Amino acid sequence: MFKKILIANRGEIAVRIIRACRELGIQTVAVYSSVDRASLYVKLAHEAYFLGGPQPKESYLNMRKIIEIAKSSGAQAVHPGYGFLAENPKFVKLCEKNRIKFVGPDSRTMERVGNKLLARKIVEEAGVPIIPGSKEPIKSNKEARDLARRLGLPIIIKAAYGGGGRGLRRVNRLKELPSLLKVARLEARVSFDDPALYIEKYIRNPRHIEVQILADEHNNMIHLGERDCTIQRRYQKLLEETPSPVVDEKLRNRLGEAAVKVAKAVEYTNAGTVEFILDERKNFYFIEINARIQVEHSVTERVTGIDLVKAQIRLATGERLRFRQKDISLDGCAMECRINVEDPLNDFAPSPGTIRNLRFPGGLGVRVDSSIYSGYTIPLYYDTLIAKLTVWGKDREEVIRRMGAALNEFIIEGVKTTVPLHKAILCERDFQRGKISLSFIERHRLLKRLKVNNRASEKIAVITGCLLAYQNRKGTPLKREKKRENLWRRGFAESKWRRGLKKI
Amino acid sequence: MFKKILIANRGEIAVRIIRACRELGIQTVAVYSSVDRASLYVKLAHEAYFLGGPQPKESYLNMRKIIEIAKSSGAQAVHPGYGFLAENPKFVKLCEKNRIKFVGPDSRTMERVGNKLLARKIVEEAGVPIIPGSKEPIKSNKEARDLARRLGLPIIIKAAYGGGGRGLRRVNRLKELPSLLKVARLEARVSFDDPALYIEKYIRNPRHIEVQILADEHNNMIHLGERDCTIQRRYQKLLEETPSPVVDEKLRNRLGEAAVKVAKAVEYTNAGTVEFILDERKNFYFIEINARIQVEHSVTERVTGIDLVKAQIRLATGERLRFRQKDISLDGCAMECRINVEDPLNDFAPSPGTIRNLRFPGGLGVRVDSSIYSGYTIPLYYDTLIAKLTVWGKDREEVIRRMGAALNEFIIEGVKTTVPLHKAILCERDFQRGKISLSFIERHRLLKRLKVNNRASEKIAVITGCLLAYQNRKGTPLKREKKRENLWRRGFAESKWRRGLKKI
Amino acid sequence: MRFRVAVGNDHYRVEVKEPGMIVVNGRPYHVDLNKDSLLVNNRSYEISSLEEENGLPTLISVNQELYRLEIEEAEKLAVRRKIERLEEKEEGTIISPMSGQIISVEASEGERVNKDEVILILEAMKMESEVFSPKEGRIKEIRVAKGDMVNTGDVLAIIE
Amino acid sequence: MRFRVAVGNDHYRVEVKEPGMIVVNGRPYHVDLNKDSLLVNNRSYEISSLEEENGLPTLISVNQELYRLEIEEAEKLAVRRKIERLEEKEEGTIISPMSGQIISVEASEGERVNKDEVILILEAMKMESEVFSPKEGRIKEIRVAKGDMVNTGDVLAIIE
Repeated sequence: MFKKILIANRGEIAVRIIRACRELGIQTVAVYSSVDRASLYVKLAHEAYFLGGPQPKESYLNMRKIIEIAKSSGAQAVHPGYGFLAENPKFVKLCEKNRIKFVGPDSRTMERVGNKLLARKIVEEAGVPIIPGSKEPIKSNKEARDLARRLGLPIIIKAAYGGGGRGLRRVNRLKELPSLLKVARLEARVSFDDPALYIEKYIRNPRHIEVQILADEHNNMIHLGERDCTIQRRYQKLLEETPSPVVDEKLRNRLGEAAVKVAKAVEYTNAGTVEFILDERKNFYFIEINARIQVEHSVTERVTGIDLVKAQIRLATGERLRFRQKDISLDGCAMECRINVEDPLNDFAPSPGTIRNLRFPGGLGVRVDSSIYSGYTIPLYYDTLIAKLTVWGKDREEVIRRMGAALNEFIIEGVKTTVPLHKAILCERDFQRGKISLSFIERHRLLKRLKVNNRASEKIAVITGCLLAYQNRKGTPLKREKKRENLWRRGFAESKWRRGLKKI
Repeated sequence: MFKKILIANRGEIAVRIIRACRELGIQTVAVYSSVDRASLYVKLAHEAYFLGGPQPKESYLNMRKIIEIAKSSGAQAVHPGYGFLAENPKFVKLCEKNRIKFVGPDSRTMERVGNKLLARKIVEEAGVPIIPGSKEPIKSNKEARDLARRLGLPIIIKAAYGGGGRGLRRVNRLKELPSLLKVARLEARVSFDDPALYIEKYIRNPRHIEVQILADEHNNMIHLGERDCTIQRRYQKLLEETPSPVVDEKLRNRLGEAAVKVAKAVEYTNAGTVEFILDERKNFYFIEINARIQVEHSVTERVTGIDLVKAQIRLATGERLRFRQKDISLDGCAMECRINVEDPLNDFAPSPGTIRNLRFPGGLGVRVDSSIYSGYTIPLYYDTLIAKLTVWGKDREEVIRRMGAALNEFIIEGVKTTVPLHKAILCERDFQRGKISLSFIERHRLLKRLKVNNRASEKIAVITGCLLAYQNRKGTPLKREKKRENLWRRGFAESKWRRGLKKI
Repeated sequence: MRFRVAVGNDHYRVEVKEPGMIVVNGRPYHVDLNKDSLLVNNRSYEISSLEEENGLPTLISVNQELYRLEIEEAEKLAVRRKIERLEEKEEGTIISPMSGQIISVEASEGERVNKDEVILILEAMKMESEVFSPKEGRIKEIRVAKGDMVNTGDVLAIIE
Repeated sequence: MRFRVAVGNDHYRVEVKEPGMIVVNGRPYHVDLNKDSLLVNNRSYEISSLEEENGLPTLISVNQELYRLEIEEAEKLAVRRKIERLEEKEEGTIISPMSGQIISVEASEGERVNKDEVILILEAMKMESEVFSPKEGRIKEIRVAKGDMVNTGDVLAIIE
């Protein structure tokens, strides 16, 4: 087993990896940018090294510096988490060159799965269905138009090296095609350093289903069932669950076999995820391979009982898989809500700030993974995920009720979060029945329901306000501190109104 | 299903019951004493009513007041939690008289199991082994002496209505017998309002094993495996786990069958626990029935997936059991550490106070049940349990490693807790091997190892101290606030010293 | 102490008789406020005051639901109305909607702009936000430049 | 700034060169203290100061383990030792045990007192502390009066 691992990441996933290492008795090396010195993961790690400025390029994307720290600190392996360098073949190569084990697949596999067009080709050859579309990068508007005609509209434009919704455009009418190609190409260049695009047929009311796989370096490979990640906003996952309410045992086996076939075709090792689109008739199509631990791995961990991060580390040492496919059974249901510092009422605008009051939910079946604490200031520079709430239940109904109870207990003050949106999702009849698609949030106009001034407790708010005003007038010393912070919030609310959005 | 339930309890178990009710869509009525107004459970309940002064007699044992509140608030049932009125047949009768459903067995069963001598008799008749000893309350010293001679020394004196270690005495020599009988009788009278005592043979190096049962009101009864509660101090449980490292499948079935036999003999309904002593040769003897939810129910919940408090409430409505014995399977291992505000270094003296800094552990397999929050002041009047840390793992080794990691993450400042003791227990080789008995903590001199000034990080403490001193001298504005608190502590320490107490 | 409270279109007359008794629109309620816990006729609520102005709460959360209140002490009503009218006039001030970095300035001082025209682009947490002109007019002043870090509430530009 | 530190039977000589550099028993360490997080040569510790006396920490937790320290500023050591020696001689000197206010003077100059007789009463943060005579004798001098604020170590009275 490794004695020391460097974690080339930050936030909740760094905390998650530290926990796994602590259980395995492995020392951890954290790296941090100038705005992350006070982060929880820096406190929990055994060692911590300064990387550079807050911009990812200066810090968490600074490959040479990270390798240098790994070498000087004596780390034998690097765990990349997700995002940043997690799927960067150049970084994997650099690790290999410096004889530092990268916890994930090797650089050859990483290159293969990173190029989406190449991956599509390999997968198609392996006999797994892919969404009809281009086999090579689009070279001209004419080629795109011809292809669009053949596939039938609408179509989707995608970046060859894309991810996270960027470089993605839906084309409904042929005449929009040239301008949308231009925009997507620009985004692809800016975001992924490569303007290559391809085109796929658009699938109506699709669900996003992905399969977790584990593969050792001795040709053993298993799948751990599916995750349904259909609840998204702007192509970003928001809530995930396993099992999917629309996947039965038979479909699960077919999906699992397809995922293993895909992973074998690219000679995959370590933990990974094979993503599929499921159409209304339950046909599935391969989309891409995520060659890393996913945010939503926690739901699979709960129903399989397998610690995926520990498994990743063990597999990276060359250990053989400890389970065969027949040893895997799925116990009950698990669901994850991503708690992001975003304002669902304001077009999901990021809401960085200082956590003033914090209470995590607890009790049976409730897991919290988070990097925040009371008094912590969330920096502006990184993604908005601050906590993952994972809940287990015997069946989907129990999960939904328990998740609702847990969200009601959750208090985060000082920033705006997706907690109210999650509550609204859980209350939706169609969600409870499992009738969802990628456009669920828009279609159910959930954002419109997240109004301030819900009538239910309006009178209580009035009573609270007047009692506090009374106390302030009578002079209670406690209140003074609060005022300063409140100015900040006031400005925020005001600007919304100024922008012409609805007054909150 | 009930629409509203009154919770006749406080602290973490009140929070636990509220969570179950929230999932079931049941409104909750909390009751509180004058020192519990700021308690978490009061905040989480739908309604809250003032009971009386801090002394339990004025509040949580005030039956008439509780019944009155239940009636006026429209509660259809009362959940008693554990302790206080949970096993008081008078209270059960009062509920029955007022047509309020008591969540637990009926008053007849409660009376039967409350009288330990009667319970022993019934159990013996049902063919379940009991520890050899007296069948009637001890009437004279002579009778006790004769019995002691027949059983062979050492023997144990117990209170007929006892529990929690009070009224309990071990007799090693015959000549100690009269004085110990006197002391035990006094304790029994004071603690349980009844001086009746009985005598049992003393079992060497025993383990405390208990079996969780669930029974509906239609003669269906199942058991949910055992819990090993052998790690105790002064007859109070400190750490519990399931499965027991010494119980195999065969013994589990025998224990389970015996437990069900016992419960059937007393016509038990709802959730309950049958306690056994297991000797070195794995013979087991019935001790008593706990006719309530236990503190340590969380470990059984994790391995069976059954929400025991929800099951209690469902059973109280007259619902049939949702599972049969064959549906019950045990998944992995679970362990609970009781986090008490006690000072293990000072003979477990209670350490009430205000929580200044609090961080719960989190992540995979970690469950926290607690009623404390940062800024909460723990009152002097009730028991010392403030949090339960329950951890799951695939096997016992994973549980121990994960529990260790979780305890290392746990921060509670402002009070002294059992956290360091739990860490010491987990580090003990014999514990890791499952070689434990009721005298584990004394035998391994764990308390002696819990010293202040462990050498490990002494130099770091020196560095910290000097850096803070340097900052204070150079005048950092942040520090000023702290100083004020510290003066208080200093004054406190010093005045103690002046009063001739040991310097702390 | 008497208050008038508006929540959206609803209006309330409130009198706090004593810390434990409050009358709302003529109906009395027993109340018990203990930090973030409020009992109203024994119903339990978790409350929090998120924003205040001159000691009068303006944003309250009740069991994590938000309510924006306008509370006025009954005696001071007249004065306040006057101030509000004054504030309305200065609607041309563009205030930063969040903390972040200015990644682009799309207009320049002296330029005429339409309502909803993009003036600046802000970036925070990997997301870009366009900042629009609140009205038609001329840009009197732009107070920030590309690369500047700004805080919520900072004045970015003034349209006249 | 130089310190001497005792932890149980262990002694340390410490010099804080600058906030980021400390020398312990001649060995230098890079340090970075950020609230409750301390990096020492890049090793990460969670620390907390639980008790202080005159700005000198006396109880420190490192990764939840407790350490009781006695820290002294080196410059003041010589002076202190002198005082200590003086104190030893003049065991009749009554020194203030804490910062606080004199709320009562129970004896007067020239009076004869017994050992452990109350001379003064001090108050700090709502707690009263009685100050006793260390020996039998005559009160030569009382240096404070009711209402005075005193600091730890101040001479309050002298018994001869």
